[in-house]
Amino acid sequence: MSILTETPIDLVPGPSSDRSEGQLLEVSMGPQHPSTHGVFRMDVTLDGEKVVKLKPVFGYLHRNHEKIAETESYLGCMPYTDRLDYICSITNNWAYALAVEKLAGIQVPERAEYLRIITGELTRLQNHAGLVGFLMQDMGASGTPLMYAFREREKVLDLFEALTGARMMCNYMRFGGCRVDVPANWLQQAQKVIDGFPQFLDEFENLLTSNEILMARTQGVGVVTREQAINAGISGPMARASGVNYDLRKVDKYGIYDRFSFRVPLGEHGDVYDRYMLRALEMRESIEILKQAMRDLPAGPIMDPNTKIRGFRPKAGEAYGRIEGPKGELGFYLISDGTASPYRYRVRPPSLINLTLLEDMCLGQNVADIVIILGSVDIVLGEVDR
Amino acid sequence: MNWIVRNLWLVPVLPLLAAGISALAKRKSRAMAASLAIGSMAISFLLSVWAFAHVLLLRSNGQATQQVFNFRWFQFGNEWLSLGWILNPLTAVMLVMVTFVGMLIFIYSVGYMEHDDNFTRFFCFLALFASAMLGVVIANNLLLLFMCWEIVGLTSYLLIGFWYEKPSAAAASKKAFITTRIGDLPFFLGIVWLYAQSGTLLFYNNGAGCLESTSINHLLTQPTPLGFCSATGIALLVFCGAIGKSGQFPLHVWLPDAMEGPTPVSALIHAATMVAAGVFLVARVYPLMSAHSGIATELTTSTALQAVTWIGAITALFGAVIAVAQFDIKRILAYSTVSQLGYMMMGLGVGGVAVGMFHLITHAFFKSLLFLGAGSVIHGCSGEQDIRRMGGLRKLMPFTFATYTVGMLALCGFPFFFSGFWSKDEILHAAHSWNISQAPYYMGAFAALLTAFYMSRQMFYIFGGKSRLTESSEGHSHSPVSPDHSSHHGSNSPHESPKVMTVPLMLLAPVALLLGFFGTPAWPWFQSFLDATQLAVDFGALSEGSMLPVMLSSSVIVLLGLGIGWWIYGRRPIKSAEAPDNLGKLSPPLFTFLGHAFYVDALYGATVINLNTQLSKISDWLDRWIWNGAVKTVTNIVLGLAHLDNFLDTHVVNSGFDEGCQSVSRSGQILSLLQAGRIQGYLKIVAGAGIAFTLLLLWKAKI
Amino acid sequence: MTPMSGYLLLSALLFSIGLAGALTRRNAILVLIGIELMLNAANLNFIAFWRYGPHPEALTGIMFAIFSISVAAAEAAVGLSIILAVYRHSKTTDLDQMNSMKG
Amino acid sequence: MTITFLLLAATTITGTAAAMSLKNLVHCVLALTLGLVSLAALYLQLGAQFVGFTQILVYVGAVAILAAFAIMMTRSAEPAVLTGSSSFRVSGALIALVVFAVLGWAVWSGTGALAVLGPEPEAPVNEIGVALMHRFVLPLEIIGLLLTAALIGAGILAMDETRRTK
Amino acid sequence: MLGEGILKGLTETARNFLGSYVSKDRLTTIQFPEERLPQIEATRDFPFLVYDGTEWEAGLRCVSCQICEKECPPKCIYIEKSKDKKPDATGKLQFYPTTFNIDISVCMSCQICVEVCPFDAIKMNVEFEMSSEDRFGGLLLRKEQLAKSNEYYNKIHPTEATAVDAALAEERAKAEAKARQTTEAKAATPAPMATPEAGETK
Amino acid sequence: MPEMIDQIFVLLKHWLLAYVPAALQPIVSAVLSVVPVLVAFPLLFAITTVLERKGLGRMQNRYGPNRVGPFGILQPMADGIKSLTKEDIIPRTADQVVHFLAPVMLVIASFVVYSVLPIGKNMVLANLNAGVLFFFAVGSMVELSVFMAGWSSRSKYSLLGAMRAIAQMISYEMPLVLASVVVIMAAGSLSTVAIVNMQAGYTGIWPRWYVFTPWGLTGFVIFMIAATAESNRCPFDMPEGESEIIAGYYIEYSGFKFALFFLGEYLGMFATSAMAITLFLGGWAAPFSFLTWIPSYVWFFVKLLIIIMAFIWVRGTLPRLRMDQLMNFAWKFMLPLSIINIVGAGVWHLIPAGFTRWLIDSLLVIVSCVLLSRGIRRGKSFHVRTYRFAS
Repeated sequence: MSILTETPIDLVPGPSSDRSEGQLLEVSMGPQHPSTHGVFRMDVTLDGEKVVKLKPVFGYLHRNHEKIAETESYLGCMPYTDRLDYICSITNNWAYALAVEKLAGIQVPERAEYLRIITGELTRLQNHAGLVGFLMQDMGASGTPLMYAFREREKVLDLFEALTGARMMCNYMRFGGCRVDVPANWLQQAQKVIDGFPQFLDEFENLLTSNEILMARTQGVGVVTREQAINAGISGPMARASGVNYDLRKVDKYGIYDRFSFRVPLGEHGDVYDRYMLRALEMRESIEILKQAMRDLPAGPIMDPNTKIRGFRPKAGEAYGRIEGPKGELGFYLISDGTASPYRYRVRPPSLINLTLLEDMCLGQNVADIVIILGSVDIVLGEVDR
Repeated sequence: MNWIVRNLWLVPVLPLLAAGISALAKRKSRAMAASLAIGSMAISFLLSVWAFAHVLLLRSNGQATQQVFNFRWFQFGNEWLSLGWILNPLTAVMLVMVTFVGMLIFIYSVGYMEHDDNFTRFFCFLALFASAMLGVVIANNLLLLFMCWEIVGLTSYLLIGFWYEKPSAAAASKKAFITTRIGDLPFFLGIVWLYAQSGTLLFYNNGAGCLESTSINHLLTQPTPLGFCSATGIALLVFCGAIGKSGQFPLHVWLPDAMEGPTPVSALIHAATMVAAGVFLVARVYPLMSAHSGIATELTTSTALQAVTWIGAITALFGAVIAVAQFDIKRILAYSTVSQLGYMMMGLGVGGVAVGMFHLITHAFFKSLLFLGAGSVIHGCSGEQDIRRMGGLRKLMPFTFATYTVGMLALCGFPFFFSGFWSKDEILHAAHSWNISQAPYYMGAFAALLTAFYMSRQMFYIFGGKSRLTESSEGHSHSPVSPDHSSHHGSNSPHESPKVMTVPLMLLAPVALLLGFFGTPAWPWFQSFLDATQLAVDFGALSEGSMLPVMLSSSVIVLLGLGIGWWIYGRRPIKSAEAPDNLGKLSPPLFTFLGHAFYVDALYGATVINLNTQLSKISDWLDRWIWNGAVKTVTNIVLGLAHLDNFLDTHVVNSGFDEGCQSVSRSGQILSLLQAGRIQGYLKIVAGAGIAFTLLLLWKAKI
Repeated sequence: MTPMSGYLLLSALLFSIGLAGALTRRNAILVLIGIELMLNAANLNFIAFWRYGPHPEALTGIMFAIFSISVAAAEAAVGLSIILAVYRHSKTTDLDQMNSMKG
Repeated sequence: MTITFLLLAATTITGTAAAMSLKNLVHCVLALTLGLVSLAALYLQLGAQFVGFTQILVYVGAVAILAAFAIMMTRSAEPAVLTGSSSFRVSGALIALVVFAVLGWAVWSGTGALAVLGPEPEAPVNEIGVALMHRFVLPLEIIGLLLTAALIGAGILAMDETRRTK
Repeated sequence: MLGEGILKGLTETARNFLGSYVSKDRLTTIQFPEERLPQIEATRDFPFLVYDGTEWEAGLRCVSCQICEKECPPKCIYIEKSKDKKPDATGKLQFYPTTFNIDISVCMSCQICVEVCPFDAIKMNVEFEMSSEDRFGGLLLRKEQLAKSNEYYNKIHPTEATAVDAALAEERAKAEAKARQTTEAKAATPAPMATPEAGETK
Repeated sequence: MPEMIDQIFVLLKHWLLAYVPAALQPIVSAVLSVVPVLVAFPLLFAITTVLERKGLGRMQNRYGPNRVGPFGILQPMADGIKSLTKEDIIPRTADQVVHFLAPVMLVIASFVVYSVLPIGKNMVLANLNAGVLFFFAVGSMVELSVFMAGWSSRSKYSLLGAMRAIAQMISYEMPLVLASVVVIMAAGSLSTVAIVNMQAGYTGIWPRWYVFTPWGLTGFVIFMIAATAESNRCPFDMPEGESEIIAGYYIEYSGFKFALFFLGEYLGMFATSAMAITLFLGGWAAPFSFLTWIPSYVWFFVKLLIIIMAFIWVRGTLPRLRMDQLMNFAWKFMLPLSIINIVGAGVWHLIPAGFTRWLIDSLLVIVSCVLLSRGIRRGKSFHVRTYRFAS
């Protein structure tokens, strides 16, 4: 039972409860279930098809990430961050790099900042597109929206591969800059992808946004109120869908985000439809940012020349670096004791924290709603379990 | 057959549809309910006008004006139950009247009920009522008529008790319902009897209907053990229904109480339409009513019609007398209605269909005008109904005053220019020339005098003098729910009602004024229309026979009544609400006696209801003492025997029978399994019985 | 050709089976099913009598069977919902335990 | 006795007997379906096509499914609640036997008069419809009323009580 | 009107259905064994060892400094340093790895080994068809499997390799010049073992 | 000549029968009629699976199966071999017999239904007097087999799926039947052959199909929506809703039994589509009078394939409804609409031919459609939203 639900349903069928315990059905959704987005389990208690209790169970994908980091070098942690949220490795790199840069007081060259924003926003695009596709898949749309989303995502991944050498595990950021500069023609390719994206979004929204079935399925389902969202520490598009005006790109203005003009869409109802629409709208805003960044990209070095790759030993201290990841506030907290490995390394994963309200969102809904609610939270189990 | 004849059913069905839809609608959809009801009534009205025009056309072509449309409904046994509708002048006139008055009242209700929460429900009921009433009007089958009749009764019940949270309204609705049911029981018996005798309930069916000569003649030859022919018996039984519905003398008690309902309801149901249904019923079955036994000539009046006349005359006088001493604006009108209904009945009895119906039609218009005016007054006075607390409204509510005056003069029968004069005069004239007795005429005349008197009294109370409303607002406590009350107006001062209420008044007033000219003796269009006789303009008829004296005398009576009213009430303005009534000062006991309506209710309470109570008490006493005593005696005897037995058992045949007793108790236990509360046990018994039954059958078959 | 007694005997047997089930089973649903069987036995009789009767063109037997089937459907629906309602109260469909009128 | 009749009678009896005697309630319902379908086939054999199909539609499509639903919802098919016979086992069976004996005797001794089979009667669907709308219109309406009442009643009964009282 | 959005969606799918026959942009599928994507230069999957010349054993640039072994985040590199020294491609005496194993079932292709290698000895391959029936041995790449020629490196990553070659040549030239200087100066001190740091060669 | 080609199968059968001794003729005739149906429709099933996968693929900008045989047309064969050779897993706690019987019964019921469907002129297995009733009666057996499958697997998911499936099928059977009532009213017969014959004939070149009347069109649309639900196709595929309850009632089936379920589902879909064709689209009749030279059975299968395409198209586009919405839709929209449609059909037959009845009937349908659609929206009031942006 979640703390945040005000009036808990009496789940213990005692003599006073007139609820017939014979009707309740306990179903274990997951860890092997097509729509748990990985190895995630929900112990669901159903009354007919209505959820009266939901217990999320995770940890199936636990990899000791934070502990391993304490034995790795600072650089060695970087590829591991790729594997947190394996859909958007670049933003993970960025957050980690930001934390280390804060810890060691490193300046990032201008061009590298621009590159970071370009790759980061591309990541956001492909993450959101994929998410909406998956959400529709959970809704039973036979894969069509997912395939469209993947078609576009593929173009972005091609860009990533051309830039970083890998499609998903990019391992692109370095403390004080980026690992490589853009190859020839890359910028033109990227421009093409960015210019083509709005058209895809139009198609996508044509297919989905006004669809009555989608609206019937999602509107009023899995509502998170503004207060709940704030109390539970929800961040990212999910919080904004509930009307919380909290976008780190605006709040922290990390990197050089203050140079770009973009808007932060806000939802009102905090239901699944809002979360879906928020992502669609954020994609359009990301395209705006990308256009500006591509236009303004300066020449220059991409690495702070003073940063050492090998034998990197920041002075003792602590730092918390955070960015607005596609899924929400992604933060890394580091304590250095002056050695080559972090003394303490801690991730604030948006997937996990956004997931804490799962039961509150699902209570009283249908089995079918659980799936789309879970889908709309946008989790990646690699980040939830770490 | 014309389209309108074939589709006359649309007239009642449209309001029924409206009622059905608004019954399903949400409480919020006020506009929809109102527009549905009014729209359906408007269409019905147009159709009615069409039907009327059709009848007129037929008449002008010299064709038969009576057209029926019958169809088979369903079969039981070898019989087909047929239903149908009829279009004849009577129907056409009633249709136009009901739909027109109904429509106006619907419109009026929009304003009157504006602030009521159950607006939608109200319109649903109103439309249902209109539908049922129209069904009564067009029915060509006594059963269909009866069904609609009962729906009319039901809606009346629902509407009187519309503010059911008010105990008096709930009680009044129950009273109305039960009282009319008392009348309906004999009515139904009459229907059954009629069906048993004639084998059909269709009124007209190409010679095979129950109101057509073959059937009537057949009925006339059927004697009853009581001596009169069955036609008379049936007619009297049917008349009982009319007594109940039209508030005739012994069963009139519900009608004044029915004023607890919203004023439009009072206007629609308890003045214009529903109460007229009884009169209409008598008019409809007039052939049956007026059936003569065998050799009697045209001039003799049948027993049934005599009963109608006497009841009508008594009611007319009775109602008028009571109305003199009432203080509630609506009660005065209610008793006036009772009185006028008596007139109508009397007219039917003495003069025939046309006479009674003419007064019915004129009365419908001016009485609904009066009621709506009263409603407007009540609305304007923020729910006040006591005429002692009104006064001086002439200035404040000019439209209402003007229209009310028209209605009042029409009701009084002010000579020559008001419809009531002509229709009442018709009745008085017919009564005057009645060959059985002159008493009804004198009773009617006296009632006319009283009518003029109490109406003028009411006028002076309400519109004359100065406003006495404010002084009473603290001292006098109303019923907590304040029914006809629109508290939204803030100020307590009387004011003119909104357009939606005054416009119907202004529409009704000219009709109430002019309608009488359709039935003057000089140009008896209405009468000839209903009776299907030739129409001729003959001013000579005015001076013919006793016509002129009667007319003059009734004019004098009316003027006299108005004069007395002015003398007693109008001369000096009434000073305060608490001051005793001017008339009451003359003879307070008599006035109180009249004020309590001859204590009829109390009489009923003391006789019928008391008798019932006493009978119950007697039954209770019998039950408690005689039967129970007997049972107890037997029990005691048995107990004594049991003690004796016990004694013998324990002491005399002690151990010898113990074993036997135990076996008996064991078998008792086994037997008790029969009642173990288990379905299968019972099923088993059924199965056993089935076996036995089959065996019995087989055994019988073998033999 | 099958004589009518064949159908009647079958119907009697069906009826007895239904009766036996209704009498001996403890589960309320099965008792209801037994009663349905008895109704069906009657239906078979109607059809057989219609077929073998002197006036098959009158369709009376068929009509009766149709009405009986509709009544059976209504009975099943109401019966089963009663069982459900009782089950919600007493948590059992066992007739042996369903012996109290109290909720 | 034709072979078809014997076969169908045998399946009917087997199905219904199984329905009344099996332990598992779901099996009972399935066996019942078998019995009722063969009964419908018997109707077809008797020339009552419409009734036969109606039998399948109503009993298989509705009653059996309803019963199955009831079994599911009352959890009567779980191993723990599988019920046997009631305490009336012997007496009930005996009574049923006696009923059969008596009925059988009655049939045996009394159907001589109707044993002759007339020509195959025509029972086309339209005639059934016409008859329903004319001769049998009153029963039809009553049945309609009954079904409506049953529908509403069943709905109210099956409704959740907490919701009903609200 | 209900159904409007559904009709809109149906039109969209119909457009895509027809479009997949017409537009290359829509039907992006590559039918793999027959068709292949053009090679992207930056692609990386698993490391290999670069050797110069033709003789792989002799030409390996790896000097067994074990930096990559230490820096490898998942620790998939296993190196045994030789006891003796052998001349490398330039003829200089160097240590060499007697064993150089990479367990590519553990390797996560992060290319940190490449970044930290001071000798440009380890580079990322593009070979991805590596399925094997041997679960353990098949994915444990040994020195001989890892060793790829510099020409191969030039083939798969031409831009990068050219830069590396240029840097190496320059360095070598510098080293030779220095050696020449030292010999000329006859300082007669043996050349120091460690070559200058060549980490960020790009 | 076209006559001959049209009747070629019928003639062939008679020709063959002539060589058979008279005593055996009924049996041989039955076999000769049944076997083609038993061959043709599974074949159609095979074609449909590959068609569906390719069509869906193209809609999703993929190729679809194209490896087995030219253009992948042998894919169903490969699938068949795969499912035949796969291990047939029966859960340990399952009710073995019922578990086995469920798919068998499903397939049998689906096949039996075809006996009343006229595939071509004079090509119907059994011209039953109450053919439409037979269709629905046997169709209701499907529900039972679904229940058997769901219950016997002893899995919570399959039980949930079975409950959903049965509730859905029962709910949608009513609009399905009521939608066909209008046709029965018009044709005055329950016999499928008679219904097709009633629609034969042309006005000018246009056919007199029932679908070209307001009530017929409404009935057809209702019938098709209900048929989609009956055959558990998207967007009404809750019972198998793979993202929610994985595969519903056949989650515990594998191998050949699973294939049987698949076959049964598709056969049911063909059957209801064929019924829709029979009832509304003139059965085997050609769409234009000048196309009658094409054999009737060809037309039948062409129409069937077109309907199947529509099914695929819808499946490729729409997400799935939720159970309660599905039920709402059935009871609050489809059922009232189909009843109103029956009234509309009655009105149509009462009013003499002409423009008036078209107008009245269309208005009736459209108005009730709009009102009912508002009705199911009410309370929820879903709409496309607009969003604000943070300043």
